[in-house]
Amino acid sequence: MKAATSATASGDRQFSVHVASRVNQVVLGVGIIIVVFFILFPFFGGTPMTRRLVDFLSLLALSQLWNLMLGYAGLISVGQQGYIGMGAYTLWLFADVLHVHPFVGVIFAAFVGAIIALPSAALVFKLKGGYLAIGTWVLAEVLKTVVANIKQTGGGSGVTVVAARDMEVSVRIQGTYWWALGATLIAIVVTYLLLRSRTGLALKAIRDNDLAAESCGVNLWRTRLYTFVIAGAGCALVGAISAIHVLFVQPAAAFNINWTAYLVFITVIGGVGTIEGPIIGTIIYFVLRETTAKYGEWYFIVLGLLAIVVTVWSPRGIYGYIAQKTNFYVFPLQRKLRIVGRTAASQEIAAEGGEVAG
Amino acid sequence: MTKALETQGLRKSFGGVLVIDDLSISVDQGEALGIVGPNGAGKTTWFNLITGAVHADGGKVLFQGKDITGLSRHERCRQGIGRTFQIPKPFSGMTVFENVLVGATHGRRMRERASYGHCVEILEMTGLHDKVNVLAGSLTLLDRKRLELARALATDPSVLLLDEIAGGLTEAEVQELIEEIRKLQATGITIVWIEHIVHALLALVNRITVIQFGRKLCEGDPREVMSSQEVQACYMGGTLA
Amino acid sequence: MSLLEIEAANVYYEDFQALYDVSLKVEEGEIFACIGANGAGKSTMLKTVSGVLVPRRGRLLFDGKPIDHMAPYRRVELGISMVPEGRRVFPSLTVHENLLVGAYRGRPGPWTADGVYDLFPLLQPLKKRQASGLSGGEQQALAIGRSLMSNPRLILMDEVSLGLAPVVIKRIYEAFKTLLDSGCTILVVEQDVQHVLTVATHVACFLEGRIALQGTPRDLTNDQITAAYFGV
Amino acid sequence: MDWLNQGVQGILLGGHFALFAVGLALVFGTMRLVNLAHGDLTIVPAYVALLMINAIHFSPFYSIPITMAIMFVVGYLLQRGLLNRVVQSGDVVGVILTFGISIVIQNALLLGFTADNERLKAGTIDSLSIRINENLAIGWLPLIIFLVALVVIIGLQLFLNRTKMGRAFRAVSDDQEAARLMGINTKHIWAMAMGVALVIVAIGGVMRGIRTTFDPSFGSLSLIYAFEAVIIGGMGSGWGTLLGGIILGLSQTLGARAFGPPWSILTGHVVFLIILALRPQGLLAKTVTS
Repeated sequence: MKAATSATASGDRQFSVHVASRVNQVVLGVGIIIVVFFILFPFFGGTPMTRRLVDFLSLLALSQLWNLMLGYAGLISVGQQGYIGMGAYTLWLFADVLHVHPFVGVIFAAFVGAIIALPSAALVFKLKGGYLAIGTWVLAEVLKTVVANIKQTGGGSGVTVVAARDMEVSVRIQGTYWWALGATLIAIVVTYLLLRSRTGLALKAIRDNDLAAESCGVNLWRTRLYTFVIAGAGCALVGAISAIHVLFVQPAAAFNINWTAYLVFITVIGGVGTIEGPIIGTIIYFVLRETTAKYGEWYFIVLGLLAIVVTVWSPRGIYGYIAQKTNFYVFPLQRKLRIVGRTAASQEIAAEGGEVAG
Repeated sequence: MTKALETQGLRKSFGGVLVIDDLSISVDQGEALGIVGPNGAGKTTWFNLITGAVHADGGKVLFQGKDITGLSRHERCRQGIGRTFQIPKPFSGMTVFENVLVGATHGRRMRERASYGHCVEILEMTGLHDKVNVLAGSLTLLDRKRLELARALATDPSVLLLDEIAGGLTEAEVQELIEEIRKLQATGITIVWIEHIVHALLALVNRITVIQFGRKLCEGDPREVMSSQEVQACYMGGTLA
Repeated sequence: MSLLEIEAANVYYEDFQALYDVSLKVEEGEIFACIGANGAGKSTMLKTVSGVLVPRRGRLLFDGKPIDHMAPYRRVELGISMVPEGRRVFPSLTVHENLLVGAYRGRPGPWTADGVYDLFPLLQPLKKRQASGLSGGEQQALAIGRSLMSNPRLILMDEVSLGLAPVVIKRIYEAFKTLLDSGCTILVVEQDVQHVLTVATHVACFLEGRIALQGTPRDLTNDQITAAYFGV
Repeated sequence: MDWLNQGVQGILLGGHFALFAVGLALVFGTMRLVNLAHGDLTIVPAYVALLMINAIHFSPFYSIPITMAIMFVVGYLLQRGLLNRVVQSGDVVGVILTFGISIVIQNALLLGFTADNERLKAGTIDSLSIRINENLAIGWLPLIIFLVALVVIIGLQLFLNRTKMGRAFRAVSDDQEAARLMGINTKHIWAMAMGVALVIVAIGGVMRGIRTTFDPSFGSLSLIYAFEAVIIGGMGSGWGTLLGGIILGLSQTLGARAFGPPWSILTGHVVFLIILALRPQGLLAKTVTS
């Protein structure tokens, strides 16, 4: 979120490029306070609330990455549960079979997620739009079926993550919490930095017009692949965290399509194609969950209906609406160019242009 | 000398309709070639085949002597083929400056910081310097056309394909555009220009090729070609003026 | 009363205005030609009449009744039919099926599939062929035939000569007479000025979204038309 | 001989898959909408039939025509009231919307019927079979379902090729703007297409309810099988869809025979993925859709 300013002088032409405004510096300050609050939370927040926040942060990280794929690269995946499940099982494998400390195993899970994403992309990128969505779902089903049929992983009834269970409770909860917080911050920071980079320019160009983007030299396939792999790694990471969190890994739960359902609701309601959208969406989702989850299915029905209403009548989502009205972004991405001085030649052109326009 | 651009026996049909029929055209280094022909003659499709937006059914595209028929779109751009679209396709959610940055950082493969100067130069040259921070989606038609040009230039093309870039502009705007394109040609960029506004073409190009029914009808000196009976007949359906 | 009356129509593509206060009147039994350069607004005007585009301001009257907010299919019911630019035949349907789809609304009138085959005998042997395999000229004949199947009172033709060989263009223009005889009024948009001027009873020259010149071909000189066409 | 038995069962099963797949393909064909709620919509008719059977105790076969009528109305209204709004907004919006619908349907069914297994009892028919020899027996019910699938696909082809409405479907599929200019009310056609798709789904859904137990979570796999059949066969062809269904059915039953029952579904997925990798346009597709 730092204001990136670059001033260059070539000849007597001077210019600078800004991304953030002064308001953003204030926002950055507030942001740091919020992050510090979250870091310190386990020390004063109490165990039940800390545990809840693990869910909150996990979903925030997941939806942020899902939004990166959908909102910029135009890839709609409904198979993210495949990576989440594989992350959970990878964690179990590293922690209980290879005896790596669970909090280190989480990192391996992320790698496995990225590795799975590579061949998956080669397959599903052959499909377009909606069919790509179902293709990702099939892959998730494949992974689930394989895992559920291997005796060593406990088959359909699943396995306990013994290494995590045997940890001291407070250490486990705090560690899980910080990992979840870390995953969220990584997801947001990676997304933000990616969007601020050259690749981010490509992603925004693809979002607006993919043919024109390719004609400007953007490698469509590779740019899409980046987001797919990042999302795969991130989802596996969160899956691993959840395995430590609930101590138990079972195919039906780890590979559950509901994971993706949450991501869809959160992102669509919050606002696709903005970093702020998934944050707002996750907060709304949690408020809803805390108030209506006791009504069981009703809570899913309400979420589903909400997503339907937003998709049809306000497709930009809540933050999209806010941004349209205020043009304010907590995470500024727009590069603003200020030309300070001009060459004589360019002033001439400017004068001509002025004449014509007038 | 190697041709800047050459298509050999290109063929393309959509459905059952043959749109490009054995089309061979070559473009010399540094020349400005005008392409004319009635609507639906296959001019834009020819551009699409050169840039890879559409895949040819047969034939070859050579760029600086190399066969690029099998290359993907972004690779062709990086080789040095820049194009503008007849109906502008701005990245509407990005600013004018960012649109140009995409071309510089991806087409020309520059590092972002290093490309700023290049972009500013292009923005000034194309007269967009007052609108650098405006969202491209809110530009007027003239500015959209300018942005098409700017974005293509940012990719540092050695061959620039212009698709009816003067269409829909006022006479004064057309004059301004011709001046801009003339400056580009002076820097050594090869220009291939599809245009219906004939006097704009005549003011700039050294050679005109006429396309009809996806085939080359004739080519040669601009004024001679445009005043030939044959061309007038195909172009306006007879001798009007 | 005019068959079609457009009153000060302003039409936009999102934020881009394509027509500025365009007004015109098409009388029954006319061949009304709209000419002009690319992007002058001729096709936009036709799309507004057929209902694909809706004017932001201004009115459309057909047979004296306002139609500006009527869906395209209702306009077909009233007797407005369009031969779209680029022919747009249904590629996976056979020639005959294309014609049958044209008759979807089932307006009564003189035109039947056989009538179309009489008008364009070249279509007869192609009856069972998929439209995608037809040549450009054959597709254009089919597109016109398909439109006639709805027995229109007003037929809109968008750039019918586009990309066609002169022989084919000639044949299509010859068919205009049969169309008039069957009670159709023709509103045609063309770039091919020469051909259309020989048949038109009224000409409107479009320039940059406005009508720059109107009148009967006899009243207008070539210089006037050239000036309006190129805007010089 | 066991292999032969599995093969026959696979082909019959394929007919059943095709019955679910043609609806998905029809909707995609006419409006380029990928309906993620299609799977859940295949279980709705089974519950509709269940309600009827519980209320008036008649054979589930008699419930089929009523269920078809109900599903037609559901499809028409769903399309006209909701889905038509997004047909032209790009496929991502359609996917999100139908995914939302899918979740709503699934949870509404859970709410109304719990997660318990249900079955539509049709008396003795589900156990009757034609015994060809010692090792090969063809169940009457799977055979009936296969024949119904054949009839439905032939009927759909005839409808699309021979009727005015069917031609309108195809015209809208080819070029919806040109179709509107020919006087076709595309909104009505899309709604009709969804209605017809759900009528077919109704037949398949009730049949499945008679053949096996079902619960509200069956939607995902139904969607996936239908999708796999469509892609294997190649889009836009009824016979391709049937072929796709049969290949998928065979893969599952032969996979079960070769690697054991737990690997049945996975073998189907893998065959699908191989075909996707080698021939993404499908086996019977005429051209690659670009």
